[in-house]
Amino acid sequence: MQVIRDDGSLDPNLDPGLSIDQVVALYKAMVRTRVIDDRLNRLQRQGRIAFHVGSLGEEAAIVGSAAALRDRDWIAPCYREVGALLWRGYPLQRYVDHMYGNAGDPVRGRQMPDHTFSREHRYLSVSAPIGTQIPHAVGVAMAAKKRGLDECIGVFFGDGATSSNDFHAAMNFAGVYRAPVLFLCRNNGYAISLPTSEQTAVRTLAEKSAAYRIPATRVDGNDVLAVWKAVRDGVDRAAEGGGPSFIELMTYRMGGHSTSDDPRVYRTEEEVDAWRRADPLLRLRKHIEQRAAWSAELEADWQAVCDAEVRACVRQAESMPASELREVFRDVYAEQPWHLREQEAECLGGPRARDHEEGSS
Amino acid sequence: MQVIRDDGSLDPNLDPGLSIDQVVALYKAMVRTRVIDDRLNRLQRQGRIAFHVGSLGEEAAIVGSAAALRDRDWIAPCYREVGALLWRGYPLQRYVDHMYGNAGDPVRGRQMPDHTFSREHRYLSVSAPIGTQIPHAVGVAMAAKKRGLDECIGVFFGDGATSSNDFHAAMNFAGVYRAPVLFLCRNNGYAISLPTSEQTAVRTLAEKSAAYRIPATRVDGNDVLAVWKAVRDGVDRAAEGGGPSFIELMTYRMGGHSTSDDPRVYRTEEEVDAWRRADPLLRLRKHIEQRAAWSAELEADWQAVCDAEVRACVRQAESMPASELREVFRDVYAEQPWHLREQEAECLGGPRARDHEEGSS
Amino acid sequence: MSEMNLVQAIQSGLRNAMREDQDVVLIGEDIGKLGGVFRVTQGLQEEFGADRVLDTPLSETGILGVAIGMALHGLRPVSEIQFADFIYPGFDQLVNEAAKYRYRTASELHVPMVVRTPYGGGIRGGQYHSQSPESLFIHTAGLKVVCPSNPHDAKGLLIQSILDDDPVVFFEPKRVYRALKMEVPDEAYTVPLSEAKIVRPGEHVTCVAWGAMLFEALSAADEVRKQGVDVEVIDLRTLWPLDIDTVVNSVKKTGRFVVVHEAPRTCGFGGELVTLVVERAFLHLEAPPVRVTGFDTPFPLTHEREYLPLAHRIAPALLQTARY
Amino acid sequence: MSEMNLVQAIQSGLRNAMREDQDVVLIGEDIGKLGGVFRVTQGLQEEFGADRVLDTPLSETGILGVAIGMALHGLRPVSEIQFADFIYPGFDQLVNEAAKYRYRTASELHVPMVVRTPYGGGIRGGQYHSQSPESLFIHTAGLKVVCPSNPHDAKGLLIQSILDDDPVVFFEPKRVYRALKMEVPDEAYTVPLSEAKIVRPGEHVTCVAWGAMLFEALSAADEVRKQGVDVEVIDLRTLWPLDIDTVVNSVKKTGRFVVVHEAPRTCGFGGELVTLVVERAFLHLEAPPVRVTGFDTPFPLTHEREYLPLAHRIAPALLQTARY
Ligand SMILES: Cc1ncc(C[n+]2csc(CCOP(=O)(O)OP(=O)(O)O)c2C)c(N)n1
Ligand SMILES: Cc1ncc(C[n+]2csc(CCOP(=O)(O)OP(=O)(O)O)c2C)c(N)n1
Ligand SMILES: [Mg+2]
Ligand SMILES: [Mg+2]
Repeated sequence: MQVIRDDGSLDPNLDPGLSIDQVVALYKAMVRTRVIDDRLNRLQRQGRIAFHVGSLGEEAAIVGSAAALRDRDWIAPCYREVGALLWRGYPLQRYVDHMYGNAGDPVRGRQMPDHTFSREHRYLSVSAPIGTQIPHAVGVAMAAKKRGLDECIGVFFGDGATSSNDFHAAMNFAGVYRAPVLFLCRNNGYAISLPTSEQTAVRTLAEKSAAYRIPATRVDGNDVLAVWKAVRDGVDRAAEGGGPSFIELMTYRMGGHSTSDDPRVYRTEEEVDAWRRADPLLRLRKHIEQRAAWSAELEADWQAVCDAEVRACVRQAESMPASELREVFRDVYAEQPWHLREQEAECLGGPRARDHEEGSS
Repeated sequence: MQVIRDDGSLDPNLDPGLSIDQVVALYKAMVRTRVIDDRLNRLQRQGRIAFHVGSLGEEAAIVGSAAALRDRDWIAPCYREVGALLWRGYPLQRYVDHMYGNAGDPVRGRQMPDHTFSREHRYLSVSAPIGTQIPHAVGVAMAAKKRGLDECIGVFFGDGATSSNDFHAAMNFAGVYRAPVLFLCRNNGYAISLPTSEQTAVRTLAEKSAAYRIPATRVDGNDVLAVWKAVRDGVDRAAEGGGPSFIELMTYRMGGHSTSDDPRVYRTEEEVDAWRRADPLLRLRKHIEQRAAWSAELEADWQAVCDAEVRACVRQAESMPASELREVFRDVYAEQPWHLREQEAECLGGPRARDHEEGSS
Repeated sequence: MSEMNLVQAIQSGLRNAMREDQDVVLIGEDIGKLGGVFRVTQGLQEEFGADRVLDTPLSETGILGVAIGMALHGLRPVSEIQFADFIYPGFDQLVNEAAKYRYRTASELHVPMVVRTPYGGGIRGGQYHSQSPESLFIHTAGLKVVCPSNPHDAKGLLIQSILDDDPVVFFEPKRVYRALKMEVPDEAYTVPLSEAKIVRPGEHVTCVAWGAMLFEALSAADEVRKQGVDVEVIDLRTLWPLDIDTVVNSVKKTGRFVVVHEAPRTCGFGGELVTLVVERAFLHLEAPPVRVTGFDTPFPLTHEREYLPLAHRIAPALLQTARY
Repeated sequence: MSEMNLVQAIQSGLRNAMREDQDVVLIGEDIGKLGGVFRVTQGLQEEFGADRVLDTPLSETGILGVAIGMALHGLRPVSEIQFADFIYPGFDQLVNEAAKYRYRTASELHVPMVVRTPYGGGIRGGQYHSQSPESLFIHTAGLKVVCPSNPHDAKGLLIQSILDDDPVVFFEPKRVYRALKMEVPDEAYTVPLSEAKIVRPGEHVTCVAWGAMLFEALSAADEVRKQGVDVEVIDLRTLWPLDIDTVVNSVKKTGRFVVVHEAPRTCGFGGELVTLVVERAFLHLEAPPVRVTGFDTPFPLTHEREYLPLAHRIAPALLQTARY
């Protein structure tokens, strides 16, 4: 499914009818996501943060999905979806503090960068093990249903995750219990180095959905309006008691898997170039420029605003102290048991580690 | 797919063309399987063996599959397929000894009854955890392919197993690597108490196969010729390098899940009665009687032969001593390490347990 | 008060908890119409409906993963894993997700769930219906591990576990399920977690056990009493977080320590307990602590009563320790 | 001989094994074109082809379950699990299947496979790229567990593990991957399993470590030497089956025992080692054994160097033990 045609116009049969303000808001959120991403990649290269896993090229899939969900709906992220969290109003400063693991980090320096969560924004916790959030999402949906709440949940995962145990269990449970859940599969072409064509023998991931009797849609994931429409259709179906939907968002991971990856080892420049032309930002910009709602000047202004914002956050994050050592020993249980009390005392009262060359033994 | 019509005649378009001798041999194997099954159920009720998991009603699915595989092909059993192992010539005495866990038990009293295996008969090991044999089968198939051997493997599993992690992983790997494996799904209507209709939202398990781009056939699993044909087609496809096949064998577990189960709690007598009329033995018998290759007299004789055979095996099994205590400590590793040597000495040199009422603490 | 065996007491605890809090839901294989293969949940689906007693597809990954999601959104799921031996297909969800959710969200999100599972040998279950994998979960920071030995404790500990805000793995000694009856209150009550119980005071040797092995320890204690050895038997009840004081104080008094468990010896919980005792009561020890445990093999069948650390193996260990 | 770091030595071992035996195949995520996220298998798919170096779908269940099947039919698969933290989705295949296949078929069928996996902290990996789950596998009868500390041992132990007829879990200290170079033979050689190595003889305290922590133990030993404490440092190399004699004889000589590991303390391998030492050398012990370990929390990030049992925590433990 594609709504924004290559020439920037909309397919009138599929146009979901968003106001131009709404569309521009989507565009601005996508640009903001990318500017933040860029900055974080730079900071990582400069050694100022340890790691970043970005969403270059996948902004439409992420922001479009988030926008089509209602405020009361939940999001279960994989790890590239901070754009969805920011769309919901999560403070950028908090995110950047998290990237630094400083005293402002909501997870108190306990997790790697990009492991966000926010109860307030109904956004579950990023977890590194692939696929594990998918059954959680089904459980959240089943709880909402059991409690009679008109809520659903959108769960993000990649093409690689379709091979996980958790995907299979979650899809099957969702089918059986008709859970109000949207399976948002970002098919970005790769699971680290493995192309989707070697991940599974089926040609489209949407075909997997039939094994669980869950209706599937396959959309151009670089077309934010197509994404919006497919997701909103899924929300409507869930709200009407129609149960789960599977949405394959066809997109492309334009960057490396993360800052630790070098994609040149396993794919060609030509391939990446081809996808650069399908950049979701370019497509949407063409459209809003056609509608005279955007211009080069507005673009430059907005980029500058976003850049200034993230730079300010970085400045503040870098001025903050590190998270406190005692946080290592907290939040393992609701109440700290004796052995962790003892270990905390042992550690805090003991000598501190020497500084060392990173990576040397 | 059905080959033997309800009136006992064959559908000429689907008849796989087995000789009447071959068909009678199938029938005799199915009857033998059932006679053995009956006897073991009785022995369990009498407290002479601890447990049995039978195949009442599923004999055609099991024996028909085994017969369609070639001798050099492997079988990966679930736990109801001793009929397949016996078809391959596994000595009945060995099986009965295993049921008693006596000194003749090939697994030396280490496993529950019905946990058979035989390298000689290319029959992998029964394992209680559901689904685990499915990836093993794919691995065996991939090894055969890598080694250039013209072999495939048939792996049995139930409807319940389609929900397991292992099913999903195994199907996906088989699809990707085009492994010469036949997925033999005995859809016998239940996973212990859960009906297939609640196991998954899809109407037929064959639909699951599409998620992995594996061709599927759905056959009447109570029709031994239909089973034979579907499996042989799969063997041919594998031999021609066509990769995996999925075969849904539609059948019914006429007895309890095992001797520990009471199916009356979760299903009606009417349902069971309806399936009794579809008994695979009755259907095949009608056919071979029509072809004048079988009669009431032959039936009585054969039943008597089988019954005498199993009774003799039981007599011998009951005269054998228990497996030896030291066997507890062997075969954990290829060579016994020091700690097991010590533990074996500790146990053998220590006091023996008192006898007790079974189940009391 | 009614006479209840372990199955009935656990069922009674589930029923009380479900009546008091509609957010308590049960999820597992065959727990609906069948009432579970051990009949622990018999009648509960009838009473509370299929949206509170979920008979699931055959997937421990699903049971545990979905339960986590339910717990994240206000329910208090109690999962049943049919046998502890079958927990491994869902192991990742338990040790990487349930156990770490609170830590990785600084308590903003957490997972109040209970995983009930029958464990242990003595019912001729062989290697896949007899395992005692408690040490794997004790090793996992963020999980609590409970193992009652009798109906009264089981009900109270189960209700407390359901009230607890952290994930609890609740091991039920299947060998005791129908072996023992006692008076149990019909109404709800709790037994606190992390409180061990001295079930038999004694002066000469401290013997720690839990679950089904408690009765073996008691019977061995009876036996050696005749030979003048007075054993203090402690029922741990909660394995982790441990009631360290009760154990260590007892050893300080007796100077001798024996621990009994069904799981294989190596890296079992026994080694941890011995080490904790050595770390905290070294100068009080008059004999090396002794482990009486399952052997380091898969769980066998025919000779399971020789494999298990039953009274016939505990008694000599108690004597040996006492006479060291 | 060439100068090799740990990555290169392991790669060299794999290459030798694959050249000598065509039944050796590799199976894992991203191990083909990419050569693994740590580049251990770099170039191997090119040399040996895609049917011997299998870049798999994202499924540890598949990697381990399929490897078992391959091993059952004549191959010698070496699986790579990208990080030890991700082994749990395939845990069931490893502990219920690979570990028990020989036992449950009385050796008629068996599973010669190696599971390579990077483990441990110190690379800013947080709770899912830093775990050290060795004790779970040591607890599982039927598995062997190996953990080299340096390039030379790693290559020899890996080749020996591939030759071994039992399933071996081979933990690679990722913190050491590129931290250390040494001369390693280019040709194949073996280092026997279950033989520990006394890397530094000493008289006063026995200190046991493995993997990355070995170097921390050595550096702590250097440090306390200045204060007159002479530490014997043992590199276990194979964790299970243990070289019990080397450990116990050393403790009988020194009378003092310190064990170091990254994994959380409770039910870690340290407690097992302490208990074995107490069981076998009780009367030789002049001080309570000491564990210097990771804490009982999920692995943290920012403060990982305080969490890890580095030299700054080992040295005081050595002194304390020596001066007890
Ligand atoms: C269970 C597990 N196995 C392996 C990994 C290592 N790993 C991290 S990301 C990744 C690829 C994920 O690919 P996909 O699901 O397509 O998501 P994408 O990164 O493309 O968004 C892998 C293999 C992991 N995190 N978890
Ligand atoms: C992983 C796992 N979970 C649960 C069980 C308990 N169990 C034994 S058999 C069974 C049902 C299997 O049903 P199905 O796959 O349809 O096979 P069938 O018995 O019908 O032949 C269950 C749940 C098990 N053996 N393994
Ligand atoms: Mg991807
Ligand atoms: Mg079934």
